[in-house]
Parts: sequence; C-alpha cells; structure tokens
Amino acid sequence: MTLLYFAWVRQKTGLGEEHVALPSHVHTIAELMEFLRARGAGYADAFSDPGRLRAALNQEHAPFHAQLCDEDEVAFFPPVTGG
Amino acid sequence: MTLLYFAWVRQKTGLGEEHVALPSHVHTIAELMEFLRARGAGYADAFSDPGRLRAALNQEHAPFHAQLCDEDEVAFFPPVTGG
Amino acid sequence: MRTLRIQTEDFDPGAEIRALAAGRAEVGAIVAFAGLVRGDDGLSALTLEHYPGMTQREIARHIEEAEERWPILGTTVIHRVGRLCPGQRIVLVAVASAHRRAAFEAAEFLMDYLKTRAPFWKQEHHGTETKWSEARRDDEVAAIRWNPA
Amino acid sequence: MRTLRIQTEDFDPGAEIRALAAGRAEVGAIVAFAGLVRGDDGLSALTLEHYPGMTQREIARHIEEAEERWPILGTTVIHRVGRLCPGQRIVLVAVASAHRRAAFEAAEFLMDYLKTRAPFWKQEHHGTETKWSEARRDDEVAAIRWNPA
Repeated sequence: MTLLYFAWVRQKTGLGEEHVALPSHVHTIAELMEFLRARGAGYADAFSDPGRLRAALNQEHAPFHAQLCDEDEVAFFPPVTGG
Repeated sequence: MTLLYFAWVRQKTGLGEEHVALPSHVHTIAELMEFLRARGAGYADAFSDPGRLRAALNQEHAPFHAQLCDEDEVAFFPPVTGG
Repeated sequence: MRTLRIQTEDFDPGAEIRALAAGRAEVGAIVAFAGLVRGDDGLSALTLEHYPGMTQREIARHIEEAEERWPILGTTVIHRVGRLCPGQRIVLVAVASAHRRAAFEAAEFLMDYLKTRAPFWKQEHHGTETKWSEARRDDEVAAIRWNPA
Repeated sequence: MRTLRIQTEDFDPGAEIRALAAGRAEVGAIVAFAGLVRGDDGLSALTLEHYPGMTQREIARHIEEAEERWPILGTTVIHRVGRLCPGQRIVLVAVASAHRRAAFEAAEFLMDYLKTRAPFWKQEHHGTETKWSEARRDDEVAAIRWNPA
C-alpha cells in the first residue's frame, strides 16, 4: 500500500511517501498506526498521539476504524489549516 | 434658485438645468411643482403625476413638504434605478 | 485609502486590485466586484445618467458608513456613466481588509447601495426602441437588509 | 467554465477576471477574492504544503456544489503553494453570474472551504524560527454556516 505523510508527520517520519505491504494482522487505520509506531523513533514520535492526527483513505477523509486493502493509499497529517 | 431635471423629467421639460427666481407664494417643493406645471406643455406633462417623481434639495433626497429658499438647488427625477 | 470616480472611460480591475494592496502588509483580503452590462432580451446598449453632485457625496457617505461598520483598510468605487454596450464593464467595487469576512460584507453593502439607491438612471436601447428602466423591487429589498427599520 | 489550478507561480487577478467574462453577454457580475500573505507579528514567510490528489478533487467537488447551490456561470480557483512572503498573493477565487448575490455567496462559500477545510498545511517562518500553523476555531465556525447540521 501507499503511505503519505504531510506537515510535521512528514518531518517526524523523515519521508513524504513510502510503499509497504499491508501486514496480515492490520485491518484498520488505527491498527496501521499501531504498526507504524513500532518502525522507529521518528514513527513512534509521529504516531504517539493519534488525537493530533487525521487520516485520509484513497484521498478522502476517513475515520480510524476504516478498513484497509493492500492497494489503498493512506495519508496521515495534522488537522488541515486551510489555505 | 437652481432647478435640475434628470431622466425623463429632463426629456419632458426639454432642459437639464435652469435658474428661476423663487416666486413669493412658493414655499415648498410641492408648491414649486405646482408652479412649474403651469410653465408650458412639457412641464405640465413632466409634473402631471407627482407620485412618479422624487425630489432632492441641495443634493439630498427631500420630501415634497420641504421648505425652500431662493439659493436652493432643487432636483426632480423619477425613482432612481441604481447603477 | 479611498478611490471614488464616476467616469465615462473603462477601468482596469487588475490595476485597481493591485493598487489597493500595494506595499501594505496588513492587507490579507481583497474582494472585488465587477459589474458588466448583460445582453438580455436583445439589449443593444444602456445609457446611464446621474446627478453628479449627489452621486459623489452619497457614495462617499456610504464608503464612510462601510468604514464604520467593518474594519476595512481601503475602498475603491468606480462607476461608469454614458453609453455602454453588452459585455462592457459598468462598475467596480473593491474592498481591502485584514480578513475576508469584512471585505465580503463591505463590498456587498456598497454594491447593494449602488445598484438600488444611488442617483443613477438607466435608459435601455433595444435596436431603435428606447425606454427608461424602472426601479426594481428585489433590489430595494436587498438594500433594506443592511438597515432594518 | 471552470478553472482550477494549484501552483507555485503567481497569478494575474485582472487577466482571470477578464477571462471569466470574455465574450459571454449573460455575465452581469463577477466577484473576485484575492488573498494575500499578511506580515502580522513579524512573519517573514509562509510555506504551504498540500495533498495534491486530495486538494484537486475536494476543490472540484466544492465548485460542483457551488454550481448546484447558485446559478453561477463560471468559477476560477487558483491556490499557490510553496514559500510565500508577506504581500504576496496566495489565493484567487472568482465567480461569474448573471446577478451579484449568487456571485458573492458562491465566492464566499468557496473561500470559507479553502481557508478552513482544504488539505493545506502552513508553516510560519519568523526569522530563524519555524512553526506549523494550528487549525483555527473561528474559521471552522465560518465553514459550518454553509452546512448546518
């Protein structure tokens, strides 16, 4: 799947985009965040407080209980500030 | 006093501006309209229906009972249509 | 910063918008309204007439009222008179402010005044026919909403 | 007629306004909003980041919603991203309609969306200090007024 990070989430993970295989035990965005948190110090920092994050699934805002497939594009970012 | 006519009032009187001495028996805009109506066919037509006219006294909208002085500028016109 | 002109010549909306913001870092929002002559019902031209002394002072008074009601930083009002054909620009109102809400409201307030109560009269030309426009009810209602009795 | 661009380059409000009206005799009103970077609190620059795939489709969807809600004849939305300094233009929304009320309301609706819910993130540079802007409460309220629950 494609993962995108914006604003300070991108800064903390150290990258804007990456491609990962969806682990078999990860079915929701919440579980994906849990999985990502274990990938290193930057990720642990970025995903330490889910309340500060928002997610999009295939370019639409999505709640953390949304179900995932391996072809999905999932984005993580802080609440949008608008233009 | 200075009299100004706009839009179809100007067309009916045949002129946009004129200067007249305020007759001693004319004290209000209503009386001025009565006086003007007697000045010829074009004036009679222009002032035949006061309900279709509006007036301004010294460049401010004014009711027909407004009092006049000889130095005043009085304008007659149909209701404004805006720009 | 105030610009108010009644003129027969055309104007350049882009240049007026630039002038309102030029060198003023506190301006965050500019709302510009450009009005054009519509070619409805086979209209071939309009002729606009106004009462010059009254137009200037009434528009200036409404700009002052807008400045009192909203925190605006600059206003431009340009209105054309004379003969205008469909597609030609007839009026520009542009308002600068720190934030968008004030700029939107002040621009709409000024346009409602100009379109309903400013001392302009319009003659409509349809081919060889000519008639004077009547004052419109819905426009009166639009102006009244800023000054409920 | 729809124009939607997210770009780093500047734009020309006058040219965009002209393009919206060009050759269309049914357009009587154009409302244009130009947003500029304010130099408040010693701001030296902003850097805007966005989510390209989402920005385009969300803005397009809001333009469609505006077209359904108001009788509008054309819409232009241009939003800049990247590094912007105080005084620079950041956004343009322009709406053409037959009458002014629809153009004012649709332009304000689109601006409220862009300023509050569009997927942009802003980094504020004050000299050598840099911080991410927080989402603002009053803007959220402004967006909600178009969609009361």
